[in-house]
Amino acid sequence: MFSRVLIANRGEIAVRIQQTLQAMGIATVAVYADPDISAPHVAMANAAYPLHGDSAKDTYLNVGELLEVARESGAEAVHPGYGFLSESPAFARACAAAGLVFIGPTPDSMEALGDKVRSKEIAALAGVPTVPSSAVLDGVGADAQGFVEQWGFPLLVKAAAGGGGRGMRLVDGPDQLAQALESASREAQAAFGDGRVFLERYLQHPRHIEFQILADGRGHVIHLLERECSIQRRHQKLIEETPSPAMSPDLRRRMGEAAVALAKAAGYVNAGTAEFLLDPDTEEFYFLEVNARLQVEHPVTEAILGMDIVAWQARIAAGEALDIAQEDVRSLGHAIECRIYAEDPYSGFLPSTGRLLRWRPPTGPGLRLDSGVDEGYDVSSHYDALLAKLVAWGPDREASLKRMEGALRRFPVLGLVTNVPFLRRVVTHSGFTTGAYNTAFLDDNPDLLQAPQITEKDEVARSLGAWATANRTSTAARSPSLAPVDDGSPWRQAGPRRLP
Amino acid sequence: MFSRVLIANRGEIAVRIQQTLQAMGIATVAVYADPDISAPHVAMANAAYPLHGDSAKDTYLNVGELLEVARESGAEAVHPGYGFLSESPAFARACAAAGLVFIGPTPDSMEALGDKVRSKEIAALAGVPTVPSSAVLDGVGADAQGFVEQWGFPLLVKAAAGGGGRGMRLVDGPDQLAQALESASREAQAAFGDGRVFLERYLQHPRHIEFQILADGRGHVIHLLERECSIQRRHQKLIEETPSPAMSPDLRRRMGEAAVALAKAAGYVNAGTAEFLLDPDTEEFYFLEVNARLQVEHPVTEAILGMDIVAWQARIAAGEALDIAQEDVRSLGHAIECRIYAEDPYSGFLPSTGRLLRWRPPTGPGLRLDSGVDEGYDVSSHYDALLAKLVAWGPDREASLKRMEGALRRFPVLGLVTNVPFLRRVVTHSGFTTGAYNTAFLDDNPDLLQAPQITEKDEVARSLGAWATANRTSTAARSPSLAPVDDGSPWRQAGPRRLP
Amino acid sequence: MSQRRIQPHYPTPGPAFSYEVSEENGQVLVHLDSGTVALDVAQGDGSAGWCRPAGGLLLPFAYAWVGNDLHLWLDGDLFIFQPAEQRSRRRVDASAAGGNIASPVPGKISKVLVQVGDTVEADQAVIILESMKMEHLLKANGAGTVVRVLVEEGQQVDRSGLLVEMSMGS
Amino acid sequence: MSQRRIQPHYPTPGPAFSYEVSEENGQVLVHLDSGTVALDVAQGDGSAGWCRPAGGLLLPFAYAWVGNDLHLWLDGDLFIFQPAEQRSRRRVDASAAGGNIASPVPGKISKVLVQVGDTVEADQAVIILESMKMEHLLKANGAGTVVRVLVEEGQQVDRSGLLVEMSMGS
Repeated sequence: MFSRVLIANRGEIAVRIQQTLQAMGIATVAVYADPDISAPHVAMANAAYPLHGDSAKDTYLNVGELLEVARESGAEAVHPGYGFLSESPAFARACAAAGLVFIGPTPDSMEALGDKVRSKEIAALAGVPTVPSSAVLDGVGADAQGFVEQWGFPLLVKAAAGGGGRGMRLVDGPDQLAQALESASREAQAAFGDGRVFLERYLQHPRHIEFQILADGRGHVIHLLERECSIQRRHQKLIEETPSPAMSPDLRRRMGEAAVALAKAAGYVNAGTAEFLLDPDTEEFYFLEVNARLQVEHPVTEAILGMDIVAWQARIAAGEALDIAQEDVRSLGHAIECRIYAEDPYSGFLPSTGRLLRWRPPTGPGLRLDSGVDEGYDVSSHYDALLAKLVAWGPDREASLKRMEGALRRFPVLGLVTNVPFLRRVVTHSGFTTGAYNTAFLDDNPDLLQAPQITEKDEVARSLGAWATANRTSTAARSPSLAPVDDGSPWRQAGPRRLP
Repeated sequence: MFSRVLIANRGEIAVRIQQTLQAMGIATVAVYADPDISAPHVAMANAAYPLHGDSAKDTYLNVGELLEVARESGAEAVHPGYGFLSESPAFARACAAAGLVFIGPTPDSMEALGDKVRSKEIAALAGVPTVPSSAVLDGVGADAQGFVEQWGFPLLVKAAAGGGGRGMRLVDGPDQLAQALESASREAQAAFGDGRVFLERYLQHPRHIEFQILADGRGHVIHLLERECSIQRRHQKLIEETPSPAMSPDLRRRMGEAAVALAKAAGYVNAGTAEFLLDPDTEEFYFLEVNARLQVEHPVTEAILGMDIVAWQARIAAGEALDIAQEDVRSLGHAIECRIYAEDPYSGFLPSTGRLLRWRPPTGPGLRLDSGVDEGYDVSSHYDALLAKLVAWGPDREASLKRMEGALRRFPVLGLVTNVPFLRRVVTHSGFTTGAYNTAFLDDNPDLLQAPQITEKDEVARSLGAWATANRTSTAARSPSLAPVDDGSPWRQAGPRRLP
Repeated sequence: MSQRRIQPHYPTPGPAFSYEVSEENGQVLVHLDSGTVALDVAQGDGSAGWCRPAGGLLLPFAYAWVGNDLHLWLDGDLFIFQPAEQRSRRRVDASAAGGNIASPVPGKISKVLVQVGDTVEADQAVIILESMKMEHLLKANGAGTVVRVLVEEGQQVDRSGLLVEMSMGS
Repeated sequence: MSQRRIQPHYPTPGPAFSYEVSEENGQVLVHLDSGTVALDVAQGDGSAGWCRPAGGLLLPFAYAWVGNDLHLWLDGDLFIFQPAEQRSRRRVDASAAGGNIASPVPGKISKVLVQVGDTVEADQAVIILESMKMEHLLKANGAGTVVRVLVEEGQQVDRSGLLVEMSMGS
């Protein structure tokens, strides 16, 4: 096993990876850009090196500096986390060239699965259904008739060369098609310098289901069951759970086999995730893409399996065999993850910045928090708005949801706006608790995007707000960390001690 | 199931019980004495009632007031936690008489197992070995020859009527016996008004092993495997783990069967624990006592089984059947618990009081904290010094110990002295990590009770202490909760940003 | 205690209200325009504790000041109040006046979608702002004409920084 | 920065030491009697961060003041420092002088084991104190004679309260 590993990342995932590595007896090397100098992922590291520059490109994306830190620190391996360079075949190759083990898939399999056309070819090779799509059309006016005759409307026009919603048009009927092709192609040309588009069948209310894969370098591949990730906002996942409420044992077996077949066909090594769209009514599923890295939502899988996926990533990268058979993968209970973002759900999920004046995560049975921040931390606009991930495990779905509700309710955050109260509204919403939801959940429940209606609690809040404002001067003198300890008075109260 | 339950307790266990009850949709009613008015167990409750008085006797032990609160709040059941009234048959009977369900064993079985002589009789009936002991001797000069001839020395003289080390004498050889009998009898008379003593075989280096029991009201009894509790100070447990490093599958089966037999013989209902002393060399074990209540260390069992013992307590009390067969009790991995006490291990475990100016529990994979305090809480001398329990789970013993080590290292507590640094020294001590320890661990390793020797870290501490003192005036102006957020400067540093 | 006014700002902006606070028999009495609320308040370390409205459930709370804004966490929900005075001062501030476009968060200008003299409709996208690795559309409050564009693409901007000056009315 | 003195109090009481603090090239230089320590110090919210001695590992820290005592948490360990001045003042304080018995924590007197005029040996138990639901033996520092007993059984005592006055020497 490695004795020293560089974590080329920041935030909660850099903390979480180091926790596992340090528990394996591996020394960790952190890197940081200026605003992160006193971030938790740095303070917990065994060694830390600054990255110089104002942008991510100069710092966490700077391959040259990262390799220099690895060399200087004596690291033998690099864990890229997620985001940043985690899916860069060039970085993986540069690590190898520098004699460093890249804790992740091979550059070749990363490349094969990162390319839209090639990954669909691999899926076809593996016999895995993909969302039906046309061949690449050569720009404006191309003849799309064959595809339309076979699949009908609605359909999507999509850019061949890129993603993120650019060059994408939803087409409801034949009269919109010509204009959509023209407009999508123009946008794709502007965005990616490549105007080629293709047509794809549009699934109206799919569920987003993914399967966690583990593959060692010796051809043994297993899946670690599914994660349900249909609760999304702005095409980003917000809440994940496992098992999926939509899954039957037979469907789970079929989708799991498809994920494993795909990984085998791509010669995939290490941890990865096969993403699918599922039509819950027909139980038809379609391959979407492979995320060739650790995923944000991996803790829900760890919670129901009692496994440590990051430990397996390190072991596989160090050449160890994956000594778990598929039939030994047995889950216990149910787990749900909520992503805590510094953002305001009631203003279009606009991010929020400021100092965390209070950050008191709930603790207790069945709870896990993976956090990149601490009380006193300054949330800046430089990086992702993901502050932490709260995971609740329970013996069944109802218990884990109830635990999550309680944990979100007992999680005071002050100093900036987060989505914690919003998340509680979602996990207690009947559309979610019944389990019958899909990726259109927030579109179908626009009430959730409005601030809650006036309630009795609002009057208490107004009263307390008035009380706190009236007391402000005297309160300001009582900073908990500066006020002398008042031994004689273990508590202060303005209320009665008698029953009301 | 109940809709409202009174928790007749305080501190971490009152928090932990409410977490489960609230997750079951049950409203919780807390009680508090004056110093606890803003304690976490009160702030999280759905309703809270004050108990009036200066002593525990007037408050948390006040049966009349507690029953009055139950009546007034509309509670249908009472959970007593541990300590306080949890093992009081009189309280259990008073609850029943008031029409309240007592979440715990029946008063009769509590009484039977609380009595030393009767619990040994029950054990004998159940065929469970007890530590060999003589009959009760009638005071000074009694003839102890028969017992001595059979079992030899060393032996213990013990008071028949009480415990806690009073009226107890260790006798190494025949010449000390007469005086020990006289002195023990005198002390027992003074302490309990009852000078009767008996002799007991003295196990020199036993391990303290206990088995968790669950029994429903329909005669179904199972055990939830063992907990190893040999790391003790002042006859109180400090660190617990499961599985026990001393356990073979056969021994586990035999001890588990003994625990179940005992519970059945006593007609026991609800959760309880059978405690044993084990001679690890001979694998002989002896029944010690039954704790007829929830135990402090129950979370390690929950961690390896994925079960919620408090939920089962409530279900059994509500009349539900225990639908788990013994063969379905299968554990996963290893768990360890460290008790966080406000005490100084280097001054004879003297308690420490003061305000928690910093209390930042570690979070992350495999960690659980059950806590009765929060940052800003005043730790007073009124109650038990147990602040919280930190539990680490891992796929194997080494992993859970390593996680515990890392978690204890990442747990800053300021404002008073706790045993957190000491616990880290214990869990990394070779005498502990090898697993070959027993109840004499701290006696056998007196180095652990001395403050650590001067290290390189001490010089860094002296330097930082000097630096902080020099900066005190300017630092005092920077209270995190009061200082205006400085948007332009997300971090402050006095160090270089260049590599050293 | 003299009569003062504060204004709910989050999650739902609301009208300013007057209050007076007094204590009686150990209870906090808050006199609002709508009536008097009686609260038991137990405060721990100076900025957190629990309260209980007469006849109601116990609710934990914590609060902190961000400048003159009061951030109040109450039983899982965040409320922000502003002094009513400050609020009205802000109203006449150039950056928030009329239909001008200000930056709600610090960030970088990804794209300026309008030019001086352009007429825009209500809800028309005017600026794309990048913050926290996400793009955010800043839209016009109403129909109007672009009078001045104060930023260019790639430029860093602060929170509340004025980006586009508008003359409103179509 | 003027020269000052502090004294290690916990976990191991040690002699007071002098220090001077300066900064050079962004490093903190602490000049101790034993030599100069160069530290990189990164401080976050004003009382926590990490430091790195030259050539050493990175160590997280946090600190707080309890009166004039500095509580310093460093990479999992607690250190307490006192101003050297205060320390010497305490030394002449009646409650800590000679062999007098003071209460190390607040608590209740369970048992007084000596009477005025008793001679006691070093380490002989003098008082049983109950605090946090546990009994603690308070022992004589050395041989001597009991001059005054200031408490009775059942009495509540504060931290540092003088309990028994002793005249030392056998």
